[in-house]
Amino acid sequence: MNQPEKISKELFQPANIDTSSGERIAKPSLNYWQDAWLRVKKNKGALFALILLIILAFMAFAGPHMTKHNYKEQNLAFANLPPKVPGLEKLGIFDGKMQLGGQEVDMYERKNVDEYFWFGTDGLGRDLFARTWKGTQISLYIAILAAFIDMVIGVAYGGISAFYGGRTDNIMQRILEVLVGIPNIVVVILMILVLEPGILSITIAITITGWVGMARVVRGQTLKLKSQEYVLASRTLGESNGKIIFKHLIPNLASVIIINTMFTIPSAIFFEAFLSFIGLGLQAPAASLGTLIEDGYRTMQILPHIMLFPAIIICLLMIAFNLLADGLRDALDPKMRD
Amino acid sequence: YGKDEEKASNEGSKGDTGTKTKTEQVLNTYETAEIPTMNTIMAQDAVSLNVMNQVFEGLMRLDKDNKPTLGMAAEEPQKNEDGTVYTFKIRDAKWSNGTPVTANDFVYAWQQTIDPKNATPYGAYMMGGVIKNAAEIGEGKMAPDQLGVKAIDDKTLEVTLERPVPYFLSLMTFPIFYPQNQEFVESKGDQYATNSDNMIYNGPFTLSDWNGTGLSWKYKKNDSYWDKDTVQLTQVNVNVVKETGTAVNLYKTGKVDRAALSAEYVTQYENDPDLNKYLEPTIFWFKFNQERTGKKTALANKNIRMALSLAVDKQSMVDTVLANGSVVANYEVPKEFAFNPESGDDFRKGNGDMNEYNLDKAKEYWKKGLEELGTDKLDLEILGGDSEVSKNMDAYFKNQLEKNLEGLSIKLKEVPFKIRLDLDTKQDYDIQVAGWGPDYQDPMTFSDLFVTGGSQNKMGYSNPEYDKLISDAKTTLATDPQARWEALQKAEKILMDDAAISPLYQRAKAVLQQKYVKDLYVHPFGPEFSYKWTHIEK
Amino acid sequence: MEKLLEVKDLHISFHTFAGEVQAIRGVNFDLYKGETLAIVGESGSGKSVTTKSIMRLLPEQSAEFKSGEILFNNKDLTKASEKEMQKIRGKDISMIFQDPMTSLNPTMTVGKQIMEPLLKHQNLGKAEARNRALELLKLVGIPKPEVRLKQYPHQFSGGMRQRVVIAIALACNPQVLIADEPTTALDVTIQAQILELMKALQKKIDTSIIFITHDLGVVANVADRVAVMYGGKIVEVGTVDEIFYNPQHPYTWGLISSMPNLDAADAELYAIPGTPPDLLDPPKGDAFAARNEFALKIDLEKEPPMFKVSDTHYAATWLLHPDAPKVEPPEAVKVRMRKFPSAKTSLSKGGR
Amino acid sequence: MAEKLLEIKNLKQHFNVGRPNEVKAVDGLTFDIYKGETLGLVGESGCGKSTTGRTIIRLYDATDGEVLFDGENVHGKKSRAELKKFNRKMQMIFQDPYASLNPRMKVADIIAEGIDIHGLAKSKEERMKIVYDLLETVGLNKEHANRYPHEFSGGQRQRIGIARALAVDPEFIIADEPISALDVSIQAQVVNLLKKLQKEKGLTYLFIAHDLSMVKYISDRIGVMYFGKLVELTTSEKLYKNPLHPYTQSLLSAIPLPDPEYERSRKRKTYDPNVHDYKDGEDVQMREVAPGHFVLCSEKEFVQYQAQYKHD
Amino acid sequence: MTKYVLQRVIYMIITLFIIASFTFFLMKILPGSPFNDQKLSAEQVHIMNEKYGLNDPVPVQYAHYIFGLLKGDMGVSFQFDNHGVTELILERIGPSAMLGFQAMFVGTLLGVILGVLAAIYQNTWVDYSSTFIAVLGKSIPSFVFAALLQYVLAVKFEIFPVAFWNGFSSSILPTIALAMFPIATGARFMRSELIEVLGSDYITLAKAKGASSFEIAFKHAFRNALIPLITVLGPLAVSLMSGSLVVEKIFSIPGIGEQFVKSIMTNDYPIIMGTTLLFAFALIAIILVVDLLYGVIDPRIRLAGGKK
Ligand SMILES: Nc1ncnc2c1ncn2[C@@H]1O[C@H](COP(=O)(O)OP(=O)(O)OP(=O)(O)O)[C@@H](O)[C@H]1O
Ligand SMILES: Nc1ncnc2c1ncn2[C@@H]1O[C@H](COP(=O)(O)OP(=O)(O)OP(=O)(O)O)[C@@H](O)[C@H]1O
Ligand SMILES: [Mg+2]
Ligand SMILES: [Mg+2]
Repeated sequence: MNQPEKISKELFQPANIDTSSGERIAKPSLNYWQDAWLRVKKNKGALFALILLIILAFMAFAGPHMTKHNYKEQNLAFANLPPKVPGLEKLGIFDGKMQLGGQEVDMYERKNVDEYFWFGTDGLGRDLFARTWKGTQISLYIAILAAFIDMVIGVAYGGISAFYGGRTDNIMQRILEVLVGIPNIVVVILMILVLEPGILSITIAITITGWVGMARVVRGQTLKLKSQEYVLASRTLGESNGKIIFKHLIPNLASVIIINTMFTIPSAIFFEAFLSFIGLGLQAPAASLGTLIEDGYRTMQILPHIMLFPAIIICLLMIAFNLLADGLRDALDPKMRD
Repeated sequence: YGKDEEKASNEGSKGDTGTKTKTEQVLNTYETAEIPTMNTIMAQDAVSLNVMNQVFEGLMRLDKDNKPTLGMAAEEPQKNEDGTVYTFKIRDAKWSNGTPVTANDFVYAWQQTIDPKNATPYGAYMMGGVIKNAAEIGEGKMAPDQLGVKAIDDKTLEVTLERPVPYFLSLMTFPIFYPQNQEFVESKGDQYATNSDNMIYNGPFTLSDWNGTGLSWKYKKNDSYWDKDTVQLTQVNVNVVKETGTAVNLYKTGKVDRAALSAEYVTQYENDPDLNKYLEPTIFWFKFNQERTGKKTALANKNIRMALSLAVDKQSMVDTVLANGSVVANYEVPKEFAFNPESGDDFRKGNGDMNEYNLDKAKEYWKKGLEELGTDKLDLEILGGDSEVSKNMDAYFKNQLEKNLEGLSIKLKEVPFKIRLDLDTKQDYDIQVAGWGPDYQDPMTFSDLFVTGGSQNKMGYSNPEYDKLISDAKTTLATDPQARWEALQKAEKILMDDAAISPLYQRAKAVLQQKYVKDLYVHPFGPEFSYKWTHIEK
Repeated sequence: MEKLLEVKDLHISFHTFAGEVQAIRGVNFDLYKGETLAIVGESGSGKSVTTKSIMRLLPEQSAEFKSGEILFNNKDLTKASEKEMQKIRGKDISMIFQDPMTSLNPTMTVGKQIMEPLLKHQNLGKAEARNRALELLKLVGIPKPEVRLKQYPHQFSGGMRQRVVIAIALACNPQVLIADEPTTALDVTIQAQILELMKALQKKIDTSIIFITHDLGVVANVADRVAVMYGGKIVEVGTVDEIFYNPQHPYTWGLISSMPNLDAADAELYAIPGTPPDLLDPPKGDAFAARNEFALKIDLEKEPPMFKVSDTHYAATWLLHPDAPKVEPPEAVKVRMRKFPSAKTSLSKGGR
Repeated sequence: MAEKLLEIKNLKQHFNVGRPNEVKAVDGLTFDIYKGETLGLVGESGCGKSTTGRTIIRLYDATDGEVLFDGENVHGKKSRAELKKFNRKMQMIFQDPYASLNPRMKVADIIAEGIDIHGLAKSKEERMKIVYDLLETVGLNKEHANRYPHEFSGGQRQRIGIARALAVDPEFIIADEPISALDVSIQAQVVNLLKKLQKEKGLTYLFIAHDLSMVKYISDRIGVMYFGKLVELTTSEKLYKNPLHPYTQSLLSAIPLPDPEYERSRKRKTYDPNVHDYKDGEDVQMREVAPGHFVLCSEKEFVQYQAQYKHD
Repeated sequence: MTKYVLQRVIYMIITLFIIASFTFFLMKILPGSPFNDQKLSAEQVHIMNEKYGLNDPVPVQYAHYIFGLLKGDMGVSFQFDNHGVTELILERIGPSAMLGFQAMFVGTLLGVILGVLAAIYQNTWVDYSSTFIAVLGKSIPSFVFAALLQYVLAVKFEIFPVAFWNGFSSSILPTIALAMFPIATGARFMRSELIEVLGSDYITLAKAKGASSFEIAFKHAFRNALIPLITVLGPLAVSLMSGSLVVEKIFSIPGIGEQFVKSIMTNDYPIIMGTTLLFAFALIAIILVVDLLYGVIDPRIRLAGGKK
């Protein structure tokens, strides 16, 4: 095709390649998690989400101590104040003013308050900044708990049902139908009989009711996965069924589990609010984002700040969780490699 | 009737209003719940009572001053000497199907009410100890026809009482004492009163467009009503609205003429000329349970109870948490409710305020109480309702008590109403926030509650002296109004000195009502509203 | 013969988490009218990417077209708009994919899937398209086409499915048919049927075929010309006889030596040692050098250009350089070379 | 080759029994596998080759029939311990090298899975030593132990699968199309490895494949399957020299050879099951046409095949 | 096919029976009693209980109940004098079902469109906005949307009625509020499934035929991406149609959701039972329908499910 150029004859000597050493893979060896972390890091959304989550978690613990008001301290003289933030007030927002009977009124002036409440106060004059972050703590706990329950019980139930198949599956699915058929409220109200309100009750209630959806999804996916050849291979080696489920199936279900968990978390957060509503949830001065929103929505038209901040934080939390979940899903998915 | 805080919280029991253009006499209003029953013998809840008051009429009806005025009774009844036999002349009135209202209609309805086979909720409660033999019939020990009510002839009704009852006429305004046309009721059988077509009416209005469980109905002017000339409204549209916010929005858009407000909204409408606040004779208190599931509690100690009674700053609570015009209650019998039959003085004039907020004294009692109990710490539970307002108040109580009484820690238990009643029945609580509204216009409706074994006394309180005063007031002093009055006053004093309960506030209601709605009467007991006299003036 | 398709100096990269994968690193070839060009080569050498890039079917997010031209009837497809491509796909150039089990839409009747390109490109009415689909099914040898038209893919056997895929590809009488491992999943009897079918059809409508496969037996059966790919490049191209009987590139030698012989005895099979180059970081010089027992020092320095062996035969190996030492091809190759008419000349020269 | 390692008697595997879509994937197979030999199994896709393999290794419960391994019935009721023992002796290499490796496990853990299950290593060090040895046996090296399957090429992956099967020191390996998805050179790597192991360890193989030239190369005897039934079984030379069953003949005639000249002249035979023209109730069974050469045939065909047989 | 459905229906009846029994006994330990009013004396409560058969031993009550059920009689409500459970449920189910159906329809439609757009324009602003809407839809409860919509669209702009149930116009706002969740669900599931489907071989083949991205998304990919979606949407539809306590309250709609919660709060056993059975029936029926739909959507499943 082309004229051979002048090349030193030297170079036309056999190179004596040792071909047996060719079994070489150039990629650096990383373990599963290092590799996943690398991918998460490259996903801008996930990284942003992670930072956001860290900030929110930090605020959840530091926030309540950032104002001099305790989250449970009441002062009726300060009731229902709109938010007021030093600095921002000059911009015409967060200036402590609100609509009252059709007029803009500076509530701080009217009630003779010198302090600043960054998120305003509630009907008992409690500082909403402290309460909101305190509530974030609880809601984070609920989120983590729900995710955990979902992942433990739901995944195990769905996995076992699908994996054993046949009659086991049939029976377990009927049981599931019975479980979803009996209304949650009936079950939860029964719990009032035996349980004290508080975190423990919330935990138990979520444990009882929170995992059903996950079980269904995992079952569907497992039905697909269980005839994969690597599962069969493990069986021919004599692996026990339990180990197969945990070693082979569950890690490969990661993506559905992650997506589904993202749907469980907000439901759990508001389920907790519902529990509080019927008296199984949190003890009075404590709050969660769910209860704050439930309390606030009734007066949304006149005191929007009561609901606004918890709602924003829940949204931020969920956006962060979802972005992170998407990133994680990609990172944990071997198909996304190479 | 009894109050749970849900209603108590003035989240607005109901609002009403009238609207119409020109002189169109139409009122648009709402209720906060469905109508559970339109069978008067089954009446129990606020909504039914209210609806029944518009479409039926008993011997008497409440007027704008809450005095019993003539209804089906053609004239003031004849009383025998000791006031145990009343004879009523029935007026020339007709049911909406044209049949005349007779004395027998009353006999029939009353017997049905007390007949245990009907299992009416209020029959025995309201008639027992008042109408002759009612208690025994209610327990199934006597036949219903032994009830002390007789039709002398078609238009003459004779009622025999167990004992003299000073407030008997006000009882007659209560729906279980309304008449029912036996022939019509029996012809409908099971279907009677299950919807607005299966009923006949003798009140100022007829009910229409009600399917038995629906969220809306109408009242239409009843042309066969004896006093139809007084009735000006041609129609009242009623819907069920359960959310305060929705009611306010409806009011703002002119869809209802009246809306009850909760605290936050009251602040918002403070300067609105449409805002009305009025006091109700409904009181809320702490009940101190002295014997929880068979065991004496720390609350059996009077000093502890007293300390708890004095340690809550009720004024701030009323001003800010409720903010609807409710007033601090330092008494058991509400003000502006019962008046001395002789002098006309308010019941409150005698006893005045008792057990007022006093932090120093509270601390003193507390110290003493703890010493007596031999401890420096106390854990107590407050049982409350699960509504928004009651939760807010509970949080306030907890904060106040814990802050003001050292060593006290309060746990809140907020459960649905039915569960609370269950715990109340089982006496399974420490402190309960409970309320009571009157069933008839007499202090007895409150005083009776706390006798040993009394209906609200599921808290192990028993004071023989108190019991004696109440029983005397019912029996020996029944014909001596002044002595009876004094006995009741004394009883209240004892109750408060014992700190058996700790009254918190007397509830008021804040409502927005259109200016053009005139003469809509609100009653403190029994049915809440009367639309008979209402008219629209635009 | 008329050149239908020219691929010139094609470079394509994929952007992945791990970095840039230089999948295609300068591919050149021509396709003439009516011929069958077979592409063989190691897994991952870029066969599929090359053909997909002709159809512009590479994933948009990750694939980057770096340079080069793809001239189809003298029109540069790399610069065509998506709309223009949609007109070309299925009509002028169509493709048969490797796996008949997965390349049919499981939720659409076979008839609809065949009719789709007809409705799209040929402006046929529904009824006409149906008739044409029937015709096509008959053409690819599916009995009872009227019934089959209404069935779903899962009701077809693997061989029948692959025929359906072929029918789809042929629907609009394309000028170029790209078949990417169309028979790998099938057993030999069905494979043979399909190969025969393709050849028959090619005769009928004078299509040019690009045929990708691992199976050199199949290549021998169908191909007019063969291109051998390694590490994102074409390393040897020639007529089927030239490649089978006079291969020049050491990689081609390796491939040929690896095959068992139906008559051969128990001797160990030859296997090319080592692993394919990492396209994330392609080696300097000849990509095959590290596995090449005949490698020269220059292989580690400089990429070999295409040396001409004959008018139709080119190979990219420094062994063809006049200065290169003479090497003995492996035994299996030598056996073949003896069958080649001009074998002696090329062997004795040991390059050009 | 006298000693029987595996006896398969009238093995049947039907799916969806009793439902309208019942599939008789394997329908009455009878054959033996001798110690140290390689038995090839070929046939149309979907004829039940994989199912046969999977049923033998008890991935499916046989609908009917017996599988005797060293004289012991594989499908009988078994305790966990017995099953484990059995699992050590018989292993499988799967068709798709990628699908058969858990993408989320390291190679070391994949290979060591069997070692862990059967407690073949006393310490961590020993476990890793076995893994390294195995990697070396299959031609990989230590460094590979720490990687994930996706980092390997197809041939390397298949070798990992082989190492996994070898980890428990089996006597018998079922190789289900271990090379179909690979390119020629990698196919050669894998086949060489299997042969080497057989020599070194005296392994016995059941080798399932499409590619007849490879099958011929590796197998001592070959069985040809058609629609769940074995139609012909004999040594590989005899099969190629003397294909008797028309399906076998059509199969052999379809093999493309890497020789353009030969390909241009090749004539292919097609198989039409109707040629047999079996009557109802006719006794169709495996008959030994020549010593060690079994063909599925009727009495009539038997005579005919015997006549056809070219003795050397 | 018929045999399969028949078999499933039998399972369904058994499951319903178990649910009925379970709920029945659970209710017996539910705290509170329908008649524990403070005004009622013990005797009075006893009389009331007698009237409704609540004094019988629990097994007898159970037998009565099951016997009644077999005759199609679910008993009478304790809250509404003389109103049969069936009658009450029939009156209340209408609005809830209508809202649920509309919300489901609108929500799924919008959700699916959002999901499809997000999948086609993956990792562009379209995708991100769709994700944002989805996250919003699932992290903010419907009652907040309800209150907000009422305030803005009904009070401020007076476009829609504030409340009450007068046919279609009054159903718009609650429908939108309820639709947010199905929108989120539809968008998320559609997107992730579609992305997976879009990567499959037959999509590449469709592209190779010259189909445009929208043709591909809707003609080829859509149906294949539907299975996981209907798996989650089935039960979601039931939960929507069974009514939302708060949304019904906010818009004063005579629905069953609010009624159900009230029944539980007032220990109205017959209604609790009736409603539970109805919901359970709907749910199990939907699961069955979804299973059958699998076969319609994906013809392969008909085979695998063993029905033909
Ligand atoms: N979507 C993609 N993203 C990243 N890399 C890719 C992608 N598609 C292909 N590659 C890489 O491009 C190279 C060439 O792939 P290609 O599919 O063309 O190989 P092939 O020759 O067809 O192999 P096979 O014979 O196995 O089909 C491989 O290294 C592969 O990993
Ligand atoms: N689990 C199963 N349920 C129902 N049918 C099955 C199942 N597994 C396999 N089959 C059917 O059994 C028959 C034999 O399948 P098998 O996988 O054994 O074929 P094969 O000979 O290995 O084919 P290939 O060469 O394509 O791998 C096929 O018709 C297949 O559809
Ligand atoms: Mg390829
Ligand atoms: Mg197979």
